Order: sequence, then structure tokens, then C-alpha cells
Amino acid sequence: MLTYTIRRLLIAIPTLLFISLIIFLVVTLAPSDPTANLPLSIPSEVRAQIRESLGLNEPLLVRYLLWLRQFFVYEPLHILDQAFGWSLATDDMQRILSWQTRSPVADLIVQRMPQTLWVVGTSYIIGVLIALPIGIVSAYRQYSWFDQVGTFVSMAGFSVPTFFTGVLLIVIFSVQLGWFPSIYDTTHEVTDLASFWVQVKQMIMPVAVLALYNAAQISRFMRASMLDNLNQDYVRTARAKGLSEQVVVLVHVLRNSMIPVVTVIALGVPTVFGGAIITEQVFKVNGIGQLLIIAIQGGDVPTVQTLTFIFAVLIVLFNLVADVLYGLLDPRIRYD
Amino acid sequence: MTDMPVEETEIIRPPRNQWLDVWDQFKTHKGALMGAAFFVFILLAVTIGPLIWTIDPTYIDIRARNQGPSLGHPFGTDQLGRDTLARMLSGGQVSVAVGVAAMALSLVVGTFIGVLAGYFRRLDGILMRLTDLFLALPLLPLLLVIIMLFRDALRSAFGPEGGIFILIVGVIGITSWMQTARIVRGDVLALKEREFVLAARSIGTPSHRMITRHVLPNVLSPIMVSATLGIANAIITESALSFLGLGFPSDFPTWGRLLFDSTDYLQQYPERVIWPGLAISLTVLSVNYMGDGLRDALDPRIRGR
Amino acid sequence: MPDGAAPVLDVRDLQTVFRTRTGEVHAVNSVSFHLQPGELLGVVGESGSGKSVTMMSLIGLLPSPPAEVRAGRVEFGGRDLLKVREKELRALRGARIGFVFQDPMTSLNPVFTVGYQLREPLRKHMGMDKSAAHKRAVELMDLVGIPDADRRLEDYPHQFSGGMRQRVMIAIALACDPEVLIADEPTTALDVTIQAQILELMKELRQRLGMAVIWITHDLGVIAGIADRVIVMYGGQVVEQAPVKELFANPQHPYTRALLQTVPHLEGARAPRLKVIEGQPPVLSAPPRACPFRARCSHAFDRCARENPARVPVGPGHDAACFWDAEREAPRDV
Amino acid sequence: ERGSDGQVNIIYWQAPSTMNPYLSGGTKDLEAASLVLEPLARYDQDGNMVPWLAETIPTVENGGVTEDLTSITWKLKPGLKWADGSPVTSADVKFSWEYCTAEGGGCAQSEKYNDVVDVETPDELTVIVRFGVAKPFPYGPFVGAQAPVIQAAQFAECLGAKAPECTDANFKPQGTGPFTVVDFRPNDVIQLEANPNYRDPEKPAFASVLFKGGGDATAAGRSVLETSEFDYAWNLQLAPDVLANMVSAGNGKIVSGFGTLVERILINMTDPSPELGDRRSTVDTPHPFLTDMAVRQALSMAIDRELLVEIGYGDAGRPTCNVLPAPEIYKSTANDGCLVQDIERAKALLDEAGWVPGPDGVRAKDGVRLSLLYQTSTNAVRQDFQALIKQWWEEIGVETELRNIDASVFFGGDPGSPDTFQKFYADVEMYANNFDGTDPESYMANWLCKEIPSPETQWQGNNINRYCSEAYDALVAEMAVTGALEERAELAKAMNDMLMQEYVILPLVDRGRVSAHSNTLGGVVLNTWDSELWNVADWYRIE
Amino acid sequence: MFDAPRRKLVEVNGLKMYFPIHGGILRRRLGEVRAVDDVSFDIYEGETLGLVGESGCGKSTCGRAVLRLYDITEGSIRIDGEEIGDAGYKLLRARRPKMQMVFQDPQASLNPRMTVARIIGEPLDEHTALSKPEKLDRIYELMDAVGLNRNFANRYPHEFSGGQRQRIGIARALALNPKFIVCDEPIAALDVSIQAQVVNLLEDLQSKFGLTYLFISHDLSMVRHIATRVAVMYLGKVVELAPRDALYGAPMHPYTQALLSAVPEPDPNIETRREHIILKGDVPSPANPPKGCNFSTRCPQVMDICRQIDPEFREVVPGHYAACHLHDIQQTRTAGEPAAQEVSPSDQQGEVT
Ligand SMILES: Nc1ncnc2c1ncn2[C@@H]1O[C@H](COP(=O)(O)OP(=O)(O)OP(=O)(O)O)[C@@H](O)[C@H]1O
Ligand SMILES: Nc1ncnc2c1ncn2[C@@H]1O[C@H](COP(=O)(O)OP(=O)(O)OP(=O)(O)O)[C@@H](O)[C@H]1O
Ligand SMILES: [Mg+2]
Ligand SMILES: [Mg+2]
Ligand code: NI
Repeated sequence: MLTYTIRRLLIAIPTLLFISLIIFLVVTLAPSDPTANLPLSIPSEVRAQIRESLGLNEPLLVRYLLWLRQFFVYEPLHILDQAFGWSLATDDMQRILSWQTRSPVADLIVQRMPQTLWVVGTSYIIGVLIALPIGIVSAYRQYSWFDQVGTFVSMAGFSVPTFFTGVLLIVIFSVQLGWFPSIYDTTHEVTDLASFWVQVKQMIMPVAVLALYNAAQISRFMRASMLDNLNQDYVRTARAKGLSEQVVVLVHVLRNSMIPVVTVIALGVPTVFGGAIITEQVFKVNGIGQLLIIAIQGGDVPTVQTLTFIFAVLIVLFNLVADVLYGLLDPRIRYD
Repeated sequence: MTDMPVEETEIIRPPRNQWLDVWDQFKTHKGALMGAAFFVFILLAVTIGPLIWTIDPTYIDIRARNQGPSLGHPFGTDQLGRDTLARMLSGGQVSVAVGVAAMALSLVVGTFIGVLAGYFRRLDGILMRLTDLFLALPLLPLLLVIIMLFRDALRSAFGPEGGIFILIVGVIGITSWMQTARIVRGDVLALKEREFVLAARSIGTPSHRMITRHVLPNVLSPIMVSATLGIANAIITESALSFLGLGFPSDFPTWGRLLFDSTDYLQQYPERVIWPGLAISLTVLSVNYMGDGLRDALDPRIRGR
Repeated sequence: MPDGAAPVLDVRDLQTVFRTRTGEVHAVNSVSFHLQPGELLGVVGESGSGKSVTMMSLIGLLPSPPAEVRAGRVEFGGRDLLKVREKELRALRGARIGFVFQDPMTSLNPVFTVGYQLREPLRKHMGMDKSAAHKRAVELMDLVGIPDADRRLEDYPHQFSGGMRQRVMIAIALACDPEVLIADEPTTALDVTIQAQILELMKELRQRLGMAVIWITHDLGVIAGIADRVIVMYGGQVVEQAPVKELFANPQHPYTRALLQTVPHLEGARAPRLKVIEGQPPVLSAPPRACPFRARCSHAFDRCARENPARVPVGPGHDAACFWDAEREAPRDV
Repeated sequence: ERGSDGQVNIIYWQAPSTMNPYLSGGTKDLEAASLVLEPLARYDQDGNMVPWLAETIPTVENGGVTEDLTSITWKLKPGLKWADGSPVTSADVKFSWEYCTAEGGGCAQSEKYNDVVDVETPDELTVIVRFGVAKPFPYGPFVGAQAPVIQAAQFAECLGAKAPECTDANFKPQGTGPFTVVDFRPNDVIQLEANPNYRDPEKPAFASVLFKGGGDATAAGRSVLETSEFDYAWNLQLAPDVLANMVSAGNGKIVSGFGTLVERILINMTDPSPELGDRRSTVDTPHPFLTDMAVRQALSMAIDRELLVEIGYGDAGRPTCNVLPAPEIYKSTANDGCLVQDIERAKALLDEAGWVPGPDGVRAKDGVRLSLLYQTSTNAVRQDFQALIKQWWEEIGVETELRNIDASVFFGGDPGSPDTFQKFYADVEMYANNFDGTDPESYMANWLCKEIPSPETQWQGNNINRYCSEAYDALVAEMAVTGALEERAELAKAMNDMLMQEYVILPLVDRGRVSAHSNTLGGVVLNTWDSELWNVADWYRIE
Repeated sequence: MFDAPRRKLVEVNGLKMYFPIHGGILRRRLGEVRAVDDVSFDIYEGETLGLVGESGCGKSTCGRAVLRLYDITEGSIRIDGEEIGDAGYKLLRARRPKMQMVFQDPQASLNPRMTVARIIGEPLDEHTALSKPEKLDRIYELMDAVGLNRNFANRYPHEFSGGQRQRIGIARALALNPKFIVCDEPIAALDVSIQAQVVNLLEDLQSKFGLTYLFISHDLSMVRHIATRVAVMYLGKVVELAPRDALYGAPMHPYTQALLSAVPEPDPNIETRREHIILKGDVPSPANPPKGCNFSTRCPQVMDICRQIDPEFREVVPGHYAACHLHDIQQTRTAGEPAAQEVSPSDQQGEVT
């Protein structure tokens, strides 16, 4: 298992380097411009000056290598410095700066993490918690009305675009009923029960939209996986032992069915960080997704590049996590 | 060699096509049947519809703007007085075309890669690396960037609408083939171990015929299922792109675009959101149900051969 | 085993159908048999003849839907198993009736340790605590001849070979000292040398524990070596029933006879050509109104197509369901 | 009384990315910064200059500006303090200049300091700005939201290439304004609190500000007008009926004001056909038919500007026939004929000029068809405009193909992209432009012959429509040496009229700013010449 | 053996087929599964060589390797005098018609999406240039030969019973008039009552077309019925090879003895008195075979030498080969007397054939 993990990590290095190059090329070659959003009243000489100060005049390769060094050497040092009060990083080790805000990209990401984790994370967890029982019951009572309804709801869940459901919820619950705020307050701090309640209220709608979407997908997986296992011979064995139906389904079948589902859930985690862009946009949860969109719109190459690469790392990482989980959960699998 | 020629159980039946069996099973899945019916309805509406409902979707009748449903405009008009029904029909044409074309592209790429990787051991490693690589690419940013990169080259080559159509179809296709490739590869790997492939090899069937004759027909069912999901996925992706301002230009109606444009009017003219919203959701839903039914119908275990 | 003793299990007119999309499948039709205490009843018959379905019907193991036990009585311990509630049935399963299935590779849950699966019935039926169950599990593993039991209990099924897994299955079935053990083709998936090990084990266990066993197989050789009495199934019915020696020496049903002739032997003269039973097994889409074997029977005559023969005694403890009297080479008059 | 009114919530649907206006020219950033940083003088809602950190506005009359127009002397108000309590001195003012003009800093406002050769600080409160040339309008440096005064002590280490690295300073600059930054989250939210050292002890009335960014105009408007989550929403560029519907909820009001922003169609005087390769859209290749004034005039006449306003902007726009619509003294009335659409006359005009309709309804002359490519940036209102105008133009027999380009590319100025507005690879294009402050001199200088973009200048240059006239150049030169306001106004009007009457620019809409504030927020005075938040110190809560 | 100059149709020498095992951090080749490890045998024209052994011992691999369905690791295979062990794709394709295969699972070996006619016609498509009607004629001819009703030509495999499917597979193998057919457990998946049908068919075809079979099976009784000579495999190696009666009558290798004794005899009278040799333990993994003799871990007669030295596969008595140290000893000490007696039944061979 360990060697397997190490091997996968080793393979991941060239993959990630290659991905970073692709991302770099694609992002850099895109004809967008960091000065495009400035008012037209700013003359072109000034724009040229600004571009130069952003390092846009360097050759492509130099910029790529610089970025690599910044990402893999300078940033970690700076982050260690910040965390432990060391001073490993010297002054000439420039961090990756966003073109728009002129601040380190890492700081931006750290700043946006809480709301993304809160909203999107919660919705993912809730989605999973809803999905599992639905999937289990749907499979156990295949073709029953519960299954039919569950199938319909989950299909509808990913058939309706989130920007549509989001706006609909806002109009109903914020504008008409006034129950929940339409704009997420990222500065809100939970200190007591009342403020916790405020937090819950502002999370309800985005979480609901996303959870529905996530639950829809995962419940389908759960159902399929349960169905696969319900017909297995060992289920018959368990019944022949005189175990109650509950134990048979919730212990024997579920444990086996969870193996592929857990990996699906793990694989879905990277999307927690990036996939909720539209929902973040609709509810003004200024999280990672919104950061990315703004950076793309503003031609902020370092931010786009870094974020995209982090997503790639997460995807690769959680792929690995999923595989390792698979190995841990399923004793038959031995990686070596 | 004195087998009884015809036994009781072997009542001579006319040769029965596989697909008839599939259809028989498919018919028993009510959801799938309804889905298929609705999808056919949508297809007919967007292809034949514009011939019947002949109002030009781009015609501006400024006096008739923001009208509710009426006889002249059954779905009402938009803020420039364009007929919503006509725009829905021509928008549907684009959306469905995008869905079908993107699905076709991703299927072709996915199947090609999947079959090659599964069939030729030597290519497997590198092709699967490639697939993993694509899977590891964060799609949305890349989508956005690719659209910016190539939009204009294609526009000049294929005209303003053709260009963006090709681009969107291309982008959605190129970024969604990986699942198909993986599934197909898995199936091909399993298939390769099946004895009839070995039998064909023992006959000396060359690889290309092996693939077309034995492998492809047998991976058809996962491909078909992928196909339905692919259509749904492409339609949704196109509308999401529209939402992020990257889809078709706004003078070019698609369902996604119409939906996005009308969300601002949700309160005043809710029907304007309802039409494209319903169209997208129902189409995707119907296609999903179709896929579900197809999956069951194509699974011999369920079909009970 | 004196015929007079009360049977532990008495099955009368069992009828099971499956409702499928294409219609009903009458898998078991009016099956009757009994099991004496301590005896080993062999069940033979070709694939699809309803052996497994019969046994699973007894203790409600068939998935319902599509299966439905239409009629019959299954008397066990003084009650009709088809009438008792699911809960009571569960209390019987694994405790008083043990079950061993054909495929040891898939019949054990791959994600639980062997120990866990072995302790499960102990804790459920005997109310043992964990340590007691563990001790008993070790005993059982020793009993079925798996060395180093203490350690191996913590292993997962995939770490066992096929033969050992089947031993584990047997251990699970024996865990609560059942009165009846039903073994559904327990050695079919195994190699001959391993099969020999299991058969040997079975003989030994029977001597030590003395339970009654139903042993399903389609290998006549296995039956010959292990069974006391045999029932032969065909097309969802029991067509012949006899003590093992009697059956092999004096088969009465044409199917049994044909079956015995089609198999090649390891010893003795080598037949230049194998006998064949032409044709195919019947389709079970309707309740039988005629002899299911008539299409393949060389003796079939008009009555066979009109009437489904009942089992009639043809010798001591021997009955067969056929209108043809093999001894007399003439139709039987019943 | 300071801090008595609690918190005010402001929403900008474009989120500020920095608080340092020198590092970003974006309006959102400038306005956010204006809560904290202040210039020596500002424009009020009417475009008049008012002293802010300075005692008075220096003029030639009061001796603040030398007769030769090469230097200006500012006097700071005495007793000014930074939020941290340290005194504001002339050194800070001088430093602000040094900061923006430092080598390698990429200052977005460096144009404000054009021609400044030196800034002298004879004493703590006096600042003398010296120009290299005569400056008839010497109010560039340290005036308006673009060029505020920053604290020397805080930014001393941040000169030039180091500027971007001073994240702390850029996000939390020390200021003299009514509020100071507590927490700045780039592209998200800013929390501010009242500046304890603000010069007016009574102000600001609010103890804190929550400044939220991001989203879209609809959501911002909704949050003020419908759900009352916010008190002030900026720049609600929404369809008029949508806005009207929101207002009808009764929670807030719309405020609007007009500045110099004009949505216009530029006519390409050069030939953009792709066959020309390198020479397309350069002065070497005159346009095949747009050089005919009759065509240009007909195009203008065919447009119903009133309707465009109604569809696209409602109260936030008014039809205009001038490219220089404001301030009042510069506004010409000579061209107002264009306000009325006249399709018939447009057709007649084309007929007269010999453009006759072909079988497909498209006019042509000598084999040249009136077929246009009409491009603009991607934006819902602009696309509606395109659709309408296309229909009108086709009515008079001009075939029109529409194209829209993502704003970041269109305005991106990337010399490698074929789709920038400077390259103008189209026959006509549409966008909006304005100028900072109230003085149109540099704005009108855009149409100098030498400003024509070309491959040689990397397509830099502001004369986008490639108009070239000696007479016009002469007027620009004259304005550069004219000091008196009235004369300057006459010159500017003359230039405007020249452009209008040659129909090289078709102004469409004078676009105003529309913002909204809740009914409980008092003191809002919309200012289009400076930051909208210019008087935030005077805002208060209405109970 | 004596009356006819028998020609060796298939000669296999030192055949090895290893499947690599990859692993470790860099996915390097860690070892190999020695599925077939140095196997040599000949098959005479017109005979049936039975190949028996336990599951996983490499029977199928051996059969497939002989037909070069795998790229073999080492060894030489001559079919009809022609070396194909290292033949390239072209040559191999040209030789395919001569050698064919019948597979274990009649369901899995037929493409479910092809009609019977297409399945049987596939080899004709590949190797002949027959016109359509000619091809159809040939297909009908083949269907007749295997006892399939011509009406079935347009049906799909799932519409047939197991025995019928196996007939389709046999018809396909016959299509090109092969000389040599590898039957890889052709009856294992069939019901007892159907097995006999297929075996009889195979026998009939053999006598009709003069076919040569390599008949792989784990059913020792059936092999006894059909085979002329029998090879016993254990863990990748052939441990004993002898004419049928010699092998069943007097098995030399302890494994063969155990195997034979383990087969239950369908006769209670014999079965109850038969001695069963119960082997201990399980078959070792072919990836990690024991040192010395492969059977040394389970052999009831194991000696020290068995754990050290892999016994040579030798002709112990004429026509009877075995790989066992027991026979080394016999050879050296008792000059093979008892063996010679036991083997005598092999002489019958000549009479039967
Ligand atoms: N779930 C089911 N649905 C429909 N028919 C079924 C089902 N299970 C079994 N049958 C049918 O019941 C009949 C008897 O099956 P059963 O499994 O008892 O045969 P068997 O004698 O055990 O055969 P084998 O030797 O192959 O195990 C068969 O015809 C089979 O097709
Ligand atoms: N493609 C392969 N890759 C790796 N190992 C293989 C492969 N094919 C077979 N083996 C291994 O080679 C060994 C021999 O397999 P083979 O299928 O020849 O056995 P067999 O004697 O035919 O068994 P059975 O009676 O079960 O068919 C087994 O251990 C198997 O796991
Ligand atoms: Mg069974
Ligand atoms: Mg095999
Ligand atoms: Ni024979």
C-alpha cells in the first residue's frame, strides 16, 4: 500500500509538471489583457507601462520557469515563515502576485477558503447524507414508488441548471418571503447562537441548491452499487445465517456497496473547490470559484494559473485518495 | 449425430434482431418511453417547428415588446419585441444540435481512445495517462480560455455562428470524452478476454476487423448509454457557459442564452424564464430517462435472455 | 436408519413459481421428500431441474418477488415452515438448519474477516459474547481442519484458497449445531483433489456430529460415495427416490437410467461410445400436465403425454414417477 | 455626531481589488479608495472644483497659478492628520507624485502627472508643482479621485518595482478620509470604521462601513431596492423596466446623474478588408464607401436615439448628438437635428449620392455594396442596440453583419489580437468613452492625425476612427495655449461640431450613472465628476 | 503405434509461457506467473491427446500457446513440420486454417451480436474467396456436419441451448478443414446429459475428417473415454504422459495417482471400497513455485531430493513419460522391473487405434 502510494505520487510529479505547462501555455496565450478593465480614459502608454511592471514583457519560458520556482520553492517558504514565524524566505524571493490586487495569490486563496469550505463543503456533506439513504432505499425497493420518485427527483436534480434554481430560490425566499438574505456575508463571524442562526440562514439557499445537485448524482451511484451487491451470493449466505434483513442490508450489502461510492465521493471533493462556481456567483459567496471567475475576466494570469494548477493538484491528489481508500476499504485489493 | 432436428423447446421462430429485444425491454420502462417520446417531440419541434411557425426569431417589433402570451405570440415577446416561441424553436435547434454534436464528438473520441487503449496493450499506458491528464485538467477555466483562444480563428473560417458552434461543440466534446474512454476501455479489456475474441484471433482475423466486427458491436451498449448522458451534459454545459457569458453571442438564441437573459425578468415576466428553463430541464430529464431505460434494456441480465 | 423413525424434515407437494416478465416459471412442482435424522440425502438432477430452488424454498431464502411458494407443507420440528413468520424462520436459519452454497468464492462477504462471519450466527442465535464466540469459532475452524485457527480468523476470505473457503462455509453452517445441513453443490466449483478433501471432511463430521444432511450435486460419483439415499429431480419434480445402492443397481426412471449410462467411468471397460440423452430439458412455463421427460424418453407412450405420473413404490424404500415398468418392459398399471 | 448612526452597507457589483488607486485605474477601486484617501481638490456634483485637503483652489487670479501657466501652488489646510494621528505635510503630497512617477511602478494614474518636472515643498503646508510646459489646465496632479495624497511614511519602501509587494499598504492605506480600513478582502469585501482623526469631529455619522463587492447589477439592485440588505448600490446598469420594477417595491430610490460618458458608433475611415493583409485599417487604404459623407449621414439619420435610450437605459441615459456632451459650457446645440429618426430622408440622401438598391435590397454604386461589419463588446444592452440598429440600417438598404467580442479582448489592447477596438477590423464599432474631470482638452486631442493607430505604433493611439483633418489639428493646437475658460469652451465646441457634422462619430446615448440608495440613507449626492462616494462623510441614517 | 507409420503432427519442445507480474514503486517487472513451464510433447496425426490437471495448472494457456494465440516466452512449436513458435503475424495467419480451437464456454465463445451464419462464416470470410452462395452452401454443409438444423442459420447464439452453442463453435472450428483442433474443456460448461452429445460429435468428426485433437479437460473419466494418450499437468509442468490405459491402469507419478483416486466413481459399490489418496494443502501459486519438484509440497511420498532438485521429464518405460524422483530410484535400483510390468497394458494401444 505504501509503495503503491509512493509510486502514484512519483507518477503524479511529471503529470503535474506537464499539466502546469499546459495550463500555463493556455492561460498565457489567451488573448486577454490585465489592463482591459481599466477605463478607456487611461492612455495606452500608461497601459504599456502597467503591463511592463507586471512582467508581461519577459519571454514565455522565463515566465514559466519563474512561476514554477515561485510555486514550488518560494511560496512554500513564505508559507512556512508565516506559519512558524521563521524567516526562510529572503527578500528577493518574490511571491506569486495577483495582477489585479497586487497581493500574493496564496493569501487570496487562504482568505476565500472559509466560505468555500463552509458553503460548498456543507452542501457536499448534506448532499451525501441525503443521497445515501435515498440510494439504499431505492435499490432495496427497486421499482417501488419510492424508487420512482427518488429517480425522478435525482434526475431532475441534475437536469435543472443551478443558476436557474438559485435565482428562483432568491426570488421566492429573499424577495417575496424575505426569509433569507440574498447576498452572502463573508465577514460574518459565528460567536453565539444568534450569529450562528444568521450563518445558517445565509447558508440555507446556496447549500440547498448545491446539495440537491450533489445528492442527485451520488444517490444514483449508491443505488446502482447497492443493486449490484444485492444479487451477490454472499447476501444469500447472510440470509441463510438467519440474520435480520436490517443486518443483511445495512451491514453486509452496505459495506460492500460503499466501496465504489466512497471513491466516487472522494473524487467529487475537488469539485467542491471549483465546481460550485455558478452557485457562488448566484449567491455572491465570494469563494474560490468566484476568485477564479474574476481572475479570468480580469486577465489575471498568475491567479488563474495558480488556482487552476491547485485544482489540478487536488484532482490528482483525490484520485489517489480515492484509489487508496478503495484499497483500504476492500481487503481484496492489494496494491504493490 | 442424431440430434432431433426440432425439439419442443425449439419452435422455429423467425430470426429476431437483437434490437427488437432491446426495444421490447425498453418499452416496459415507462419513464424511458415517455422520455423518448418527449425527446422525439422536441426534435420534431425544433426541426419542423420553424417551418410551421414562420416568424423570424430576430425580427424586432419594438411596439410589441414585453408582451405576455397571446394568439399572435403564444409564448409572448421579449424586451425588443421578438417572438419568444420563434426564439425558443431556433434556440432549441442550436441547443439540441450542440447536445447531439458534442455528444457525437465526445463519443467518437472516447470510443476511439478507449478501444485503442483497451485493445492494444502497448498503447494502453500512454492513452490512459492522457486520459488521466485530461481528467486532471480543471475544465472550466480551460474551457473559458480555449473559447477565447480559438473563437476568432474559427469565426473567420466558418462564419460567426458556425464558428462558435464548432468551438462550443468542440470544447464540450473534447472535455467530456474521458468517461466514455474509460468505460469503453474497461469493457474492451474484459471483452478481449472473452473467448469469442480469442476465437476470432485463432481464425486469424486481423486487428482492425477484430475491432469493427467483434469489439465495437459489443461495447455499443455502454456507448449508447454514454451517448444519452452526453447529450444531457452538453446541453447543460452550454447553458452554463451562457451563464458565465461565454456561450453563443447574445444575438444568437439558445435555450441557455434565453434562460440567462430572462433571469433578470424573473419577477416581471416569469414565463420568459419558465419556457427555456422547462425546455432545458425536460429535455435533459427525458434524455436521462432514456439513458436509464437503455441501460436496463441493453443489460442482458435484466433483459433476461 | 430405520424407516420408522420420524423424519426431521418432511416436505409435501412443494410448489414454487417465479414470476418473470415473460411469464411464470414453474421451477418446483409438487415436490415431496423427507429427511431422516442422521441420514445423508443426495439430490441429483441436471442443471435447472429445480434442486436449488426447492431447498431455498424450504427456508424462505428465495427473493420474493419474483419467487412465490404457491403450495406445500414443510414440516420441521413439528411446524410448517411455510406458515411461520419471517422472524421465526430467521431464528431457524443458521441455527437449526445450516446452508452451504456452491461457490465458495462468492458466498463469503469479501469485506468482513472470516472470524466476523463465523461469529455472526453464534452471537445471533446462541447469544454468545464476543470472546465466547471467538472461542467457538476457533473450535469450528479446527473442526473443519483449518490449521492455525486463531490467526486465520482475522484473515479475509480472499486470503483463503477455494477449498479452505468452502471449509469456512461449512464451519459457518455448522456453527450452531444444526439438525439439518443443506449443502447446495458444495464441491462443484472445486478441483477433484480438493473435492476429495471436502468429501472426506464431510464423512468425518457426520460421524462426529450426526446431523442430517441434504447434499445437492449433479455428480453421480459424489452421490455414490457419500449419500445414504438419493432423490432424482427432473423438470422441477422428483422423479425417483431410493437408497443409494438400490438406485445405482436398479434405476427405475428412464431419466435416471439414461443418466447413469451417459457418464463415463474411470474403471472397468471403456464403452466405445457414450449413451446420450437426446433433446433438451423442458421449459417450465406452465404447470406440468404430462411427464416432463416424455420428449426425451425412449419408452414414452401416449399416456405419458396425457398425464403426469405420480411417484409409485417400485421396491423397498424405492419409488419412481414413471408409467413404464422397466422390469416388465411394459406400461405400469397404476 | 460621529459614529452615531451605526453601519452603512454599500454594494458594488464589481468588487474592488485594491485600495491603492495608483495601482489600479478601475472605477470600483478608485471609489473604494475614496472612502479613505483624499486629494487636494475635488469636483462637486456640478463639475465645479472644490478645495478638499487644500485651503483654496489656486488660480491665476488668486496668484496660485503663475502667469506663464507653468506652476501651481497649493496650500494645505492646517492641522490635518492621518488616521494614525501623524500630521499631513507637504512632503506627503510630494511623495505621492514621486510614488506615481517612480521607475517600474506601473502607476495607473501617471498621466495625471504628465509634464510635472518638480514638486517643491517650501514649508510643511505649501506645495508647488512645476510643469515643463505651459499648462492652461494645471489641475491634473492631486485633484480628483484618481490622484489622492498618500502617506509618505507608509509607502516610503514601496517605490517603483516594489509597489505591488507592499500588500499591507495597498490594502490598508493610511488616509485622511472619513473612514479607515479595518479589513480588506480583495475582490470581496471591505470593512471600514470611522476615522478617529477625521478633520470634522462631527463626521462621519456612520461608525462603520461594510463595502461588499461582486455579483451582478441585478443582484445589487435587488439587495438595496427589494430586500433592503444594503443601503447603497452602485452603477445599476439594468434594463429600465427591470429597474422600475425594483423601485416599485418601495424600499429605496434611484439617483442618477450625467457626465461625459457617451455611447457612440465610430465609423472606420479606412478599409478593414482582410485581403489587405498588413495594411488593413491603416490610413493607406481609404474605406470604399464610408468615406462618402452621404452614407455616414444616412447611417446617422436612420437611428432612433430616443428609442435606444428607452430600451437600453431609461432614466440612466439621454439621447445625444454630441461626443462632448458636458460640462454645460462645452455642450454644443448645433447638431440636435440627429435626435429625430428620419428613414425617408436617409434613403433620399443615399439615392442622391447614387447608391441605388440592388435586387436584394442592398444599395450599391459602381459595384460597391453597402455592406457593413458592426462590432462591439459583449454586453446585453449593446447587443440589443446592435439588433435594433441593424434593422434600421437594413431598412435604408445597408446590409449589416453583427459581431460582438468579449470585453476583455475588445478593450484589451493586445497587439496580437485582431479584435481590439484599436485595430478596428470592422466597418463600424460601438462603445462608450468619457474623460476624467471636467477639462476636455486631452479628450478632444484624441482625433489628431498623429493619434491614428497603425502597425508602426503597435496600434497605440486614440484616433480610433482614423479621422484626419488639418483644420481639426489646428484647433487642438490652439486650445493647448489658451487659458481663458470661455475661449477654451468655444474651441472645444468647434471641434465637437466638426466631428459631428462630418458624421465620423455617431453619438447615440449620453449615459448617466444610476445608483440606488435605501430610503433610510440620507445625504447621498450623486457625483459623476468624481467618486460617487465623495461626500460619504455627510451621509447619515434617516430613522 | 506399430501398425502404422505414425506422423507427428504437432511437436512441442520446451514450451514456456510466462506472464509478467509488475509491481513495486516503478511498476517494474517483479516476476512472472509460470503458467506453462518447459513443456514438451508430441501429438500424432489422428490421435487425441488428453491434457488433464487441476484448475490453474496451465492447461488453457498451454493449449492457446500451442496455437500461438499468445506470444510464447520460449520453446518451439512445429505443426505439420513447420515451426510456428516464432512465426510472424503473416505466416501465422496463413497457417491458421490448419489449426483451430473449440472453447470451454459455448456462451462466451460466440459473439452475441452475430448470427450463426456469420459466426460460422467468419473463418471463410477471412481465408477464402468464396462467393456468397458458395459460402452459404459451405455453412449449411458445416451445420449439417455438426447436426444443426439449417433453419437456425439466422438465429443469434442466445437462442440456443448450451449443447447447440457448442456445436456452433465446433462448426466454426471445422470451417477451414483444419488438421488439428485444440478443444479447451469443450464440455466443462455443459450439463452431464449434454456432454455425451458433444463428445460423441467430436469423436464422429474425428473419424470422418481424420482430425487430431488436443483435448483439455479436468474430467478424468471423460478424458479416459476420448483420449488416445493423456498428459497430466501440475503447476505449469507436464508431470506424466502416457497412453491412456497405461496412465489409468498404472499411474507412475504420485500426483496422477492422487488425482485418479480423487475422482469419485458413479457406482456406490466401487466408490465405497475405493482408496482415496487425500492430498494435504492447496496448489502453490505458479508465480512462486516451490523449489525442486513442484509437487513436493503436497506429495505423500515426498523425499528430500524432491525439495532440492526438479525431476527430469523422462521416458520411464517406452511411451510412458514421468517427472518424478521415485522413478529415478526405481530406474537405478530395480532397473524398472515393476514399472515395466505395470506399463504392459500400453500395448493395447496399438490394437485399439
Ligand atoms: N430468480 C429466478 N427467476 C426466474 N427463474 C428462476 C430464478 N431462479 C431460478 N429460476 C428457474 O428455476 C429453475 C430451477 O432452478 P434451480 O436453480 O433450482 O436449478 P438447479 O437444479 O439448482 O440447477 P443447477 O444445477 O444449475 O444449480 C430453472 O429453470 C431456473 O431457470
Ligand atoms: N493473461 C494472463 N496473465 C497473467 N496470468 C495468467 C494469464 N492467463 C493465465 N494466467 C495464469 O496462468 C495460470 C494458468 O492458467 P490457465 O488458464 O492456463 O489454467 P487452466 O489450467 O486452464 O485452469 P482452468 O481449469 O481453471 O481453466 C493461472 O495461474 C493463471 O492465473
Ligand atoms: Mg443450483
Ligand atoms: Mg482453462
Ligand atoms: Ni467413443
